[in-house]
Amino acid sequence: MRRAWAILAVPGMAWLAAFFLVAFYAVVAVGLGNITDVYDPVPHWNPLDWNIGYLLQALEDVLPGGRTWPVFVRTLAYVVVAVVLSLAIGYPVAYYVSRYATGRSKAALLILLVAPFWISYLMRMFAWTNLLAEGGYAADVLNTLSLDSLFSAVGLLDGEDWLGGQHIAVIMGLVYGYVPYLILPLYASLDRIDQRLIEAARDLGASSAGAFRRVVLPLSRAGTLGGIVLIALPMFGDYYTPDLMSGSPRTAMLGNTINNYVQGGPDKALGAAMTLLLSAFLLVFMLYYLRELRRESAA
Amino acid sequence: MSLVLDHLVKRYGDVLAVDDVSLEIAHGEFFTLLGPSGCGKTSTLRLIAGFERLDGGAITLDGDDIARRPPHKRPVNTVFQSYALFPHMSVAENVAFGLKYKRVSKSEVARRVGEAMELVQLGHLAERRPGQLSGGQQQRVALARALVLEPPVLLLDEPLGALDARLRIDLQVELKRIQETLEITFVYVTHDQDEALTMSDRVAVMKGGKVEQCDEPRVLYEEPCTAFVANFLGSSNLIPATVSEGALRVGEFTLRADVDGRTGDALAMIRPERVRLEPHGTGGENRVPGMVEAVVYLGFHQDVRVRLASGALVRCDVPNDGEAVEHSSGDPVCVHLPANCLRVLEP
Amino acid sequence: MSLVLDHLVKRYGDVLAVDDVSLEIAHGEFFTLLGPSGCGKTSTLRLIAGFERLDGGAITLDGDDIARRPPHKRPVNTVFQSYALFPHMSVAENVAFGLKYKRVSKSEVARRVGEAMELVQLGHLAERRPGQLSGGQQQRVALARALVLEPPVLLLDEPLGALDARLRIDLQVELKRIQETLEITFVYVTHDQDEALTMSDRVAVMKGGKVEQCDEPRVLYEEPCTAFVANFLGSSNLIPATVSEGALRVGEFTLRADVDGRTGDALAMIRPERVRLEPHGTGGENRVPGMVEAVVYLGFHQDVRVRLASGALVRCDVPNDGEAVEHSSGDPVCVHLPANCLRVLEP
Amino acid sequence: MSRPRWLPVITWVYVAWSLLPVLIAIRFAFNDGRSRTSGQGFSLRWFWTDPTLSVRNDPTLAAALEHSLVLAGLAMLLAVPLGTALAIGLQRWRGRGSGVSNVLMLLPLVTPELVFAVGLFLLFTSAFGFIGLGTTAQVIGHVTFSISWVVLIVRGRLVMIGNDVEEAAADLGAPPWQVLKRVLLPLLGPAIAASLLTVFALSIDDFVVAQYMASGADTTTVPMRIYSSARAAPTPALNALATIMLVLSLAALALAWLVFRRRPESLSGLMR
Amino acid sequence: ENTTTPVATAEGTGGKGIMGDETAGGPVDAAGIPLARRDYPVTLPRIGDAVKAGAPEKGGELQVYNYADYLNPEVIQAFGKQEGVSVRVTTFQTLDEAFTKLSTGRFQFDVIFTAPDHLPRLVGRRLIQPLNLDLVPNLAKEVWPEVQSPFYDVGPRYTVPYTLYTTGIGWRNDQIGDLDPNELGWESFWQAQALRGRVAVLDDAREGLGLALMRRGITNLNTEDEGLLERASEDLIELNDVARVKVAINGYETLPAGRMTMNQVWSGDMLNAVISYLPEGTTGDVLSYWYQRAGGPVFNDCMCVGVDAAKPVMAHRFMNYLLQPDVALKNFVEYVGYQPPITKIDADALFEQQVLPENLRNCVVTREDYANGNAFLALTADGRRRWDQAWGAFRNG
Ligand SMILES: Nc1ncnc2c1ncn2[C@@H]1O[C@H](COP(=O)(O)OP(=O)(O)OP(=O)(O)O)[C@@H](O)[C@H]1O
Ligand SMILES: Nc1ncnc2c1ncn2[C@@H]1O[C@H](COP(=O)(O)OP(=O)(O)OP(=O)(O)O)[C@@H](O)[C@H]1O
Ligand SMILES: NCCCCNCCCN
Ligand SMILES: [Mg+2]
Ligand SMILES: [Mg+2]
Repeated sequence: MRRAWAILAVPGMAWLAAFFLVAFYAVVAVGLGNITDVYDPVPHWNPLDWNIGYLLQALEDVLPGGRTWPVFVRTLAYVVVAVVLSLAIGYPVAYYVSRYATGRSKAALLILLVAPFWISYLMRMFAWTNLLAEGGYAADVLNTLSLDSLFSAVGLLDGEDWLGGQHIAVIMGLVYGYVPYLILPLYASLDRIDQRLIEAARDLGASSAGAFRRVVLPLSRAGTLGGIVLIALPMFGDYYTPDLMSGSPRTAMLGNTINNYVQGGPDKALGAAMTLLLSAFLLVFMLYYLRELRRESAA
Repeated sequence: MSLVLDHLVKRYGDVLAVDDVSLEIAHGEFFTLLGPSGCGKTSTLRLIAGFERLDGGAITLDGDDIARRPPHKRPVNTVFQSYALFPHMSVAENVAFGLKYKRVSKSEVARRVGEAMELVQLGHLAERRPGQLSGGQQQRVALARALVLEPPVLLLDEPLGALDARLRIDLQVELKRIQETLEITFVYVTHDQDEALTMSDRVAVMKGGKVEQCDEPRVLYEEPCTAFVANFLGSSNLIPATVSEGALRVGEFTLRADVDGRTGDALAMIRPERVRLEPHGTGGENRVPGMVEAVVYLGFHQDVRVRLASGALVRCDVPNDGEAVEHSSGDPVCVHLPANCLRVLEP
Repeated sequence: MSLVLDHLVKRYGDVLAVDDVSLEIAHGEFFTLLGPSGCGKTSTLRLIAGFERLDGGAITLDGDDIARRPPHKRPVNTVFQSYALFPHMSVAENVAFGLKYKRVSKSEVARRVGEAMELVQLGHLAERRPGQLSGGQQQRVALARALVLEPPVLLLDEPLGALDARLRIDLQVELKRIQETLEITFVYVTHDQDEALTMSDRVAVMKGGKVEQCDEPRVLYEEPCTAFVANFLGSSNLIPATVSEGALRVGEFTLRADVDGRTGDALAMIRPERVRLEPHGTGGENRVPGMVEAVVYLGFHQDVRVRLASGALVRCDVPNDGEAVEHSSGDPVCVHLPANCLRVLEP
Repeated sequence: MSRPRWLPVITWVYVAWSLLPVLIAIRFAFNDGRSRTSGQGFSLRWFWTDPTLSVRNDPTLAAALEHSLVLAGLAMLLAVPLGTALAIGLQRWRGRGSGVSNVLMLLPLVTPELVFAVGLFLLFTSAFGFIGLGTTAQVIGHVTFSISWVVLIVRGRLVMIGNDVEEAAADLGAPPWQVLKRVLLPLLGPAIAASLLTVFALSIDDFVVAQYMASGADTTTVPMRIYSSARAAPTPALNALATIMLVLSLAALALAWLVFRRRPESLSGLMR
Repeated sequence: ENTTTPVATAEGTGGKGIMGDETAGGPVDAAGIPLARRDYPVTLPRIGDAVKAGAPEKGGELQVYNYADYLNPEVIQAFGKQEGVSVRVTTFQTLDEAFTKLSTGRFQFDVIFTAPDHLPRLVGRRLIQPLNLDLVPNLAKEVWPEVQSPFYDVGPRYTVPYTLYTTGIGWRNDQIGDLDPNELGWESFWQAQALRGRVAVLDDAREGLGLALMRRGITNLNTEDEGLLERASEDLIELNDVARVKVAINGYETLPAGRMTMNQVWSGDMLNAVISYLPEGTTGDVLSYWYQRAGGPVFNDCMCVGVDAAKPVMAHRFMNYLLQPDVALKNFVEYVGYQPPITKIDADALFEQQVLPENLRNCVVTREDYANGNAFLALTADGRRRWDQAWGAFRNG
């Protein structure tokens, strides 16, 4: 009986094999393929035909001194800063909602925390750019609070124009866009921590800060890392956020480069090769997250 | 040297979880809170530990008011029902946790942790994680973690609740041994009557947030004040009766008993093991005829159920000591309810 | 008319869960599988129900080999420990579930469902969902759902395991009543010795996938074949001894007992309630002096622990019937181990 | 035990920050003027009355809305049955191949959208040219990255349900497909509802895959429309479009809530 | 395995056009089509037959592929009403993007807007179809004679001209401060430190690099010299630091809104800005425009019919409609701001009648300008690659 039911998995597995595995193989085939004289990619499906020329060029590009190296470094920096900021915002929020909020306010907060999932990312980003535009409310508020001068003073803002190709604006955009995706896994992992463990720590003499540091923080580690990976992975493939928040080449990310190659410009083979490199770079994070996910669903 | 709970009150919204509880617990006493689920045992303990804010009353320990202190500043420690071990720390780290907050040298920490683990016979498991321990072992880690701090008062919330019967009995003995060795005050919560009777110096039986009766196990068992206490501690026959003119009447039979000035409807309480089964027709005071309705073989004793003429069912424990007469369904018998074992309670 | 298990074997990977189990269960018998956690009780039941594939052996019901049929084609039904009620169906729908697969008319379905629910006294709850029932009520729905199919054999896997003590006792009586009324074969799994003793016609005690002993409750209790069985069914004193020249020696004392041709090291087994406490110095056969080490008050009896000169500790249950002498720690006493109650077992 | 004061402050400031911009954008949808950065009167111009630019009169806007909903609907229709069956199958499938399948099932969750979109794009413009770009490709894309979520949600519920009820049903005489129909699927109801909601949310949220799989005006979704307009010269009609989209998806959510109110755990799928 | 470096297989120069056209002999583009120059007209090879004249395909949707904001919605509506179709416009951001999308072969557009330098690619990849000029009578009747059969598409075989433009600088007088583009020309961008973040170049490989080439005084906008292109690329990259330059084509919205101060723009954008995008309280005279009169780009955009057009006849009618003087005028002055090459429309007069703001009179393209202007035209395969790489180096940051 059990064996027969395994058949139910067949359509889904076939679907994923055809449209996920084969699709990824298409990236390999194109990235290790060639192009025609009119810039059409010629995929090499047979591994024996693989041409690593584009891959080598992409590699050369992203290595120090290469054309894409600065973009790579910038992307890395953006993602790291955005993830740190997201944690700084998301962790306290998730912590508060999971451990302190009760009854109706907890229900309301949970609804408000999921609400962004029901508003498309692009719409949120668009709304946010409107506010940051000159004369927009957010810009006014930030300027009134003299945050612009503060950021300028520490070199994070150049001039008072938030949307004028500013690193800080892109990072703020990334944070704005991705925090909701971080908060939910964080919330889930914090919510799982048994209240009695904290009580036990207090009982044994730990102050509330001590209990947080020695019990809550270590126990939420896996959830936190999972959440970080969950937002960092898509950030590496993001191109629309910098497009909307800045539009300057100065703030372009790796996603923009790939998008330019594959959608905007002529060199799909190079784009596919860059995609391969990106995937290879992210593989470690992907595997880590998969492991956590499986561990969690096994528990 | 004692822990005094003075008119404690705790409310959760509309629920009055602890309703005017006053208790005085002596130093070195093994004191148990016993009662059915939801009667407020845990809440009382949590008030002492400081996890909940008092809605009324006072808590003093050796004369110091501790009710206003946060949990980590109270000289009491807790062993939680679920143990609440830190899953990310080894056994030794768990046990050492609280010592970080005492001004204790490193070597002293190591020594005390080692001692505490020996005390609970866990020395060989120091490096394991809690997840790799059995229930009984976890329980002992929780105990060691609290004991290592040498608190004057240890609170234990159903520490054996999650264990299976055999292990529970072993650990009862061990807990008692440790308590007596260290001369620590134990405030012990359980809903298991056997456990309460076996281990405690004194037991407070709680119901609906109030203390029904607080006394030594023997007194609670022999002289329960209420039907609730009688029923909760061991099994008991509660036979509907009336008291008139200082005598107890069950159906058409009059029994001698200490009616304690009561009149009107009452319950005649007698423990099954105090009921004597005698051959039908045996005469004498406090003898009532009846018919055996069922005999249940229970290993070392038999449970004989006798239907009286009044309709009441009396359970009678007959020891299986190889000497007693065997009874079977339908036999007419005589039930002897000795006067000194009969108690008259409110219906 | 009987269920025959013939050399059943079940492996999970490396674990040999059921190890060559052969049993013959008669029609209408209340048959119990008893044993500690992990001994293979559930696995055996699941082999009979058809949820697991046999790794060896045969199962026949009234001569038919049923081992190869899928569960829905076997004429046995199961009451699960967790009840496994369908949460999305009402009580009546749950009970009616299996009738859909029998060729039974609509009116017949209604009648039988009604009857089954009356049998378990749930008629008034027909429209409730399982989630709205108490544990005991859910248990009865599970029972009705299986009984309504009138299976020749009903399998019950710790059906009372999740209930509290008081409710469990009530339902034991009820289950037994139903089994006797309907004359169905019950194969009942439990790890609770009292339950096994109270209800069963025969009990198979299992250990590590094997049947240790299979017999009537009284025989198991009075004449256990192994120390394991003795210990698992009720408490017992297992006193290290040696057999030489047909006599049993405990320390320097020689006891009379049926040594059954055994020689060398042995265990002298005696139930605590069969041990007699006599004043120090009492003479006669099978009397051993000792010293009271502890007295535990247990409500309707006392547990007196006596240390013999041989170092062995003997537990002695003294009924609390208001007549026995009271003992206290340190008293010298004499322990009487009646020859007819002594059994000599493998160490 | 006491709680730090600043935590609720941060929390509510965050909530305001995350949602206020959207509320303000909704406000500007009702602007009388063309500005998207400050309030200018109040009118339905961008929804209804503007003869060429309003959502009603600009065919590309209304079409984007319709297309987003159609995509979400098709994705739900395909991904939920596929994912549910896959979850049940994987749950039963012990032995050879199951380990690989479990990993394959999870891979789409951790693959950056861009990588996945590039892959599908190259696939549909080469080996799978017979599928090509367009609505079909978009639906395939959305279904592919949704399946894994459905599997996660449904499997979680399966684990919760346990084997007992299935075995009970078989024990009572139900053949396998009857077990599926009468016991398993009804019990999976809340998980299926949660999956439907999740797939809907994923689909309307998606931009990259829709954009890579698109083939023209017919296949423009609301996020695509927002992206391209935002980089050209958007009018408050874009806000109006987004507002309608938001109202529709909230309505879908509310409807689901009403239907599954009694089983709040059905929404917990979203709380992964 | 093999490690071929990525090069297009066709050699850049010389050789015979693979399409076998009689004009072959000079340099060819990647598809083997000869490179048209003002002094070297090219007849594009005919791929397939033009659509037969016949009843227009009524009903359904006419699919149009165009830049955003490059067609007056009212004109579209009017056409739709008149012809009984609904017109659906898909927009692209850059012509390269448009070509990439089209080359997937899955975009079945009826009318495709493009520029002459993309024509050989579109023909070489068979993405557009030959026209039936009988269906576009306005071409002969209303359009400037010099673009009736232009050098880039003699005949014409595939295209009908749409609008004229110059490429220049648009700016806000009130925000630009001391900077004077009229004096500095293209160099203004490199002097725009004060305008950091409020400066943009066009998101178009040819225009963007062209700006940097012209800054260095180069007038051959179709140069394939690697050194020149690399320097142009570096010059642009320098702009990132100097002015935090953006890459955008929406100056027509951001300049009037005041969000940008100085953009590289197409002339029509400035008029478009005044016509459609001035916020309340701002008047057109805050805007100025400069373009390089000698050697700067002065050219036109054109329209084609997609190879898989579902409504080819209707597509012809649409193009014809846009060349109808009243329609062209309405499209021009009421929306797009790009001037159509229609004989009956006297752009200068429109300024005199104050239909258009006087200060932007230099946005008009005169016939002399057009005749003397420069243009971005198709390149060889190698050339194309060099331009793309140079642009990519800047564009990818
Ligand atoms: N945090 C809380 N909020 C609301 N009510 C509560 C809370 N904690 C306990 N209660 C209620 O207070 C009453 C007493 O609860 P308490 O936990 O003290 O019972 P208990 O005697 O420990 O029971 P158990 O044996 O089941 O643990 C119960 O009615 C319970 O429902
Ligand atoms: N599905 C399984 N996979 C692997 N091992 C199993 C499985 N089911 C049971 N076992 C092992 O088989 C042995 C017998 O298990 P079984 O469930 O029959 O015990 P049991 O007597 O019913 O115990 P309990 O009283 O705890 O229910 C145990 O060692 C158990 O760990
Ligand atoms: N807003 C649309 C602008 C279109 C300008 N076309 C210029 C083509 C340059 N090659
Ligand atoms: Mg409790
Ligand atoms: Mg079991």
